Amino acid sequence: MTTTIIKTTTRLLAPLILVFGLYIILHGHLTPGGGFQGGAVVASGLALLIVAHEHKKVKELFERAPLSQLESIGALGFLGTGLLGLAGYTFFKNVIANSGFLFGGKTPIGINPGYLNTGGTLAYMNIFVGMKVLAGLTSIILIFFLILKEGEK
Amino acid sequence: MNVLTNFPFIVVALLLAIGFYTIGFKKNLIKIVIGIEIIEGAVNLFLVALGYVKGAYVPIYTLAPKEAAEVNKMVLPTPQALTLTSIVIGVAVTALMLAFAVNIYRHYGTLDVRNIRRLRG
Amino acid sequence: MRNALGIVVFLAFTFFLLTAAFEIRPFGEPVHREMDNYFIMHAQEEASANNVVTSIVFDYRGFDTLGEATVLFTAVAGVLMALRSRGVKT
Amino acid sequence: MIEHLPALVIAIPLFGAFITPLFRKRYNLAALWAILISGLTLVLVLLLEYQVLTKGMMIYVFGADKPTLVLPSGYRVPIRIMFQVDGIGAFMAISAGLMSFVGAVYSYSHLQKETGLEKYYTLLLLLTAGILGMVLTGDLFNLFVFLEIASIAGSALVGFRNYRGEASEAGIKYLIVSSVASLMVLFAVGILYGQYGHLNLAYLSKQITFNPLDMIALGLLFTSFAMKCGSVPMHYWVPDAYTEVPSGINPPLLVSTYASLYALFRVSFTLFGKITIDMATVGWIMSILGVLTMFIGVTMALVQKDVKRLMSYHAISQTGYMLLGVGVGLTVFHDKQALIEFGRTAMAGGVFHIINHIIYKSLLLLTAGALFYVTGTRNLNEMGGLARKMPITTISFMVGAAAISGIPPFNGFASKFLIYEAVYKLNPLLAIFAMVTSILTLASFVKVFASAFLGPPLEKYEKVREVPKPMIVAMVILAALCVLFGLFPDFVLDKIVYPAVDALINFIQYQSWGGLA
Repeated sequence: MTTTIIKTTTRLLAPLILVFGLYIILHGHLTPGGGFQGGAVVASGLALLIVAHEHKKVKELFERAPLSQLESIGALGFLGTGLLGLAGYTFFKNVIANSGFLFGGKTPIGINPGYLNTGGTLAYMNIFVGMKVLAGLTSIILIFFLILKEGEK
Repeated sequence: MNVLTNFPFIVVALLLAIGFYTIGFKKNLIKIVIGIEIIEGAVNLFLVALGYVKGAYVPIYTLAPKEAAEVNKMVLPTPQALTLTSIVIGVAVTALMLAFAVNIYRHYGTLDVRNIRRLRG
Repeated sequence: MRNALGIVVFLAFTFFLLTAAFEIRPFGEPVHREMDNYFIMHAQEEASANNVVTSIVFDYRGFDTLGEATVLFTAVAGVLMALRSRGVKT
Repeated sequence: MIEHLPALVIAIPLFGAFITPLFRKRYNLAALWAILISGLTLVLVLLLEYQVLTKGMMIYVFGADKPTLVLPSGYRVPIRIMFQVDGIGAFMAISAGLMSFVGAVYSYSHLQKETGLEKYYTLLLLLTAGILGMVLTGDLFNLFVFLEIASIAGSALVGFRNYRGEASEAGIKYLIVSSVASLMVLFAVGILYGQYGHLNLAYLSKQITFNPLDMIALGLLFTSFAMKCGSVPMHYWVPDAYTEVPSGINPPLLVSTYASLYALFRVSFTLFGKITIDMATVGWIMSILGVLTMFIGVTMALVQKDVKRLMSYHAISQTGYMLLGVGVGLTVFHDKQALIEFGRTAMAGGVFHIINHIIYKSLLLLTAGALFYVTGTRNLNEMGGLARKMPITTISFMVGAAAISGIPPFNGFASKFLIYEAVYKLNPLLAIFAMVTSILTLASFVKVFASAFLGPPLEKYEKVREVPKPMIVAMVILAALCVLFGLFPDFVLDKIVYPAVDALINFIQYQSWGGLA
């Protein structure tokens, strides 16, 4: 699968896909998408990188990548954002919305062009879930890839 | 009867039937996994179809057309959220099943369920 | 014999599913939408999000999403465990 | 803080599970962490049960301003996910907390030789969280999500020994069965949502009427949960899964099976209470299914050579008792007189049997794991003369075997006696079947005892010694519980079983809690 065509296309496309994925994660509370979808897009970009490189190089690239830590941190962050609500309200209460904190701006009611600084915990959760999903899906793809290559040898 | 109005639901029922046929009568493990995926897709389609409202808009306020803000002019958002959840769950289940299939292939050298039944009786 | 029984069960089940598809309310005309209307009306004010679906996923039904993230976490742990290289310490 | 208890019961094991992979190769630390977290969960669950018993049903609405604010101001339908913890939910939660603690303690030394243990403990904690979520939730879609967590974690653990082909095979079998079952649950949830536009269990149960679609949803839910709890004719995954799973996971896996049984009871008593209260057919189906399950399970068990497989078939047959006991209660649900006279007793027997069976079957499977630990085989014909070498394991096994065969004064007798007595009043034939099953169970365990522990000491087991301390501790805890529950059944019945049964019977109370109109 590591022909020149695929390599060149990957070099062109992979950065675009990764940036697009990050955009979807960040704008989850304004446009279609969110943490899961954006994380999946980023993971597909990384999958492209995995498929387009040789076995040895992939091992070098991803051996050090802290995927499992990233996944744990994403999950813990998500849980922690939910637990913030225990301070006075309940689990999963959106405490940051309309509080003036980062992402805590007020949303105008009705149709509007969409402001990034809104959403409260939603935006944080999107980021954490995006992190978790990209790490999780990438590690699944990676391990299947490595197994496949070992089988061919 | 209402074959035409309920067309999406009938498609769902047929897809479910195809999925069950695949699980019940196919002998290859990968095909069984595909059967489960078909059922998964059918159920997701069912959930999304439940949320559809005729002539309504996407439930997002960013730069929406003017009519969308009127009463009952957005499709139901809950089924979409449920479908999102169920899709992710489906991915997780498939990944684990394929991992088991890889292990089974390594040990028995085949994916035919008739040849790998060591656990019987 | 076994196969014939299987086919009978399968056909009965298909019939059952088709009955459900015919019996259900007409496509595109939901009857009860109190819960969904609440989300559409209050998402901007309570969750301060333009995207109603995201507000449901992470706020109103946020606990489901925690479960969903956990499912993915479980599956990743399961796959990595199933495909680990050596089973027993040597 | 006490009003946040239902949320913390889920959050603590999840937190523990998310931390565990960070331990990487330090397996002992991971094991200690898992023991700590599951112990903490057990404490929280006991507190929860205490709260429920003293203050009545607990409500927790996720994301609301106050935990008990079911209805937002000026709105007459519940819109958020909520936990609705009543007697039976708390009862199942205790079993889950207890068994995952015991499993974690046992695994500490049982799995010294394996790798990948940080994933193993992660999955153990996730399995616990999944079961707890299933039994506490009051929302149908949430039930599906936690059902999936429990079944994915369970099947991944069944395939833990990835160097054995049989383990992967059992794992994929379990995963296929449970994913088909949970997809059917999701389909039924979709049907109910399409009809009524809601997902809240209590609210839906008030809306349900006697129309064809509701009956289809009932059929789908009943079948899928019956499939997941190992009832005949979809029982074949049970022996495979229980046999191949590492013994330390057997206790939580048993509870996860019975969490599906709980869901079955919840569906037939609460969600469809308005239908089943007029219709004895559902109860009859459940009772007949119970009798078939117990009889087929025990006959299959008689011919087994593999010690864990034999016990797994007994697990199927014991599930039959629970179905029979509660099924009898459901059959007479419409008849107030009969319900008070024997229906409630039968249900108490069935529900009591859940926790009794979880305790003694876990004990038996743990002793089987101990036998495997020292001998390296599960074949009964290759064992023998181990009684002298392993006195504590032997005594634990005897306690467990006596309990499963219904010999007084152990806990199996207490619940089985209630079932016989009450079932006899409905239909003597069913009671006779139940007693015959019990006798066959005794015969089968006498065989195991004779071939594994008695007989001349074999030469190859000269050097065998008693298993390490953590395993002994786990077994002794369970054996002590067997004896205690058997000696003081009235205390347990009054404190936790009857509240659970009443929670099932009074579904009106479940529906109307928290201001639901």
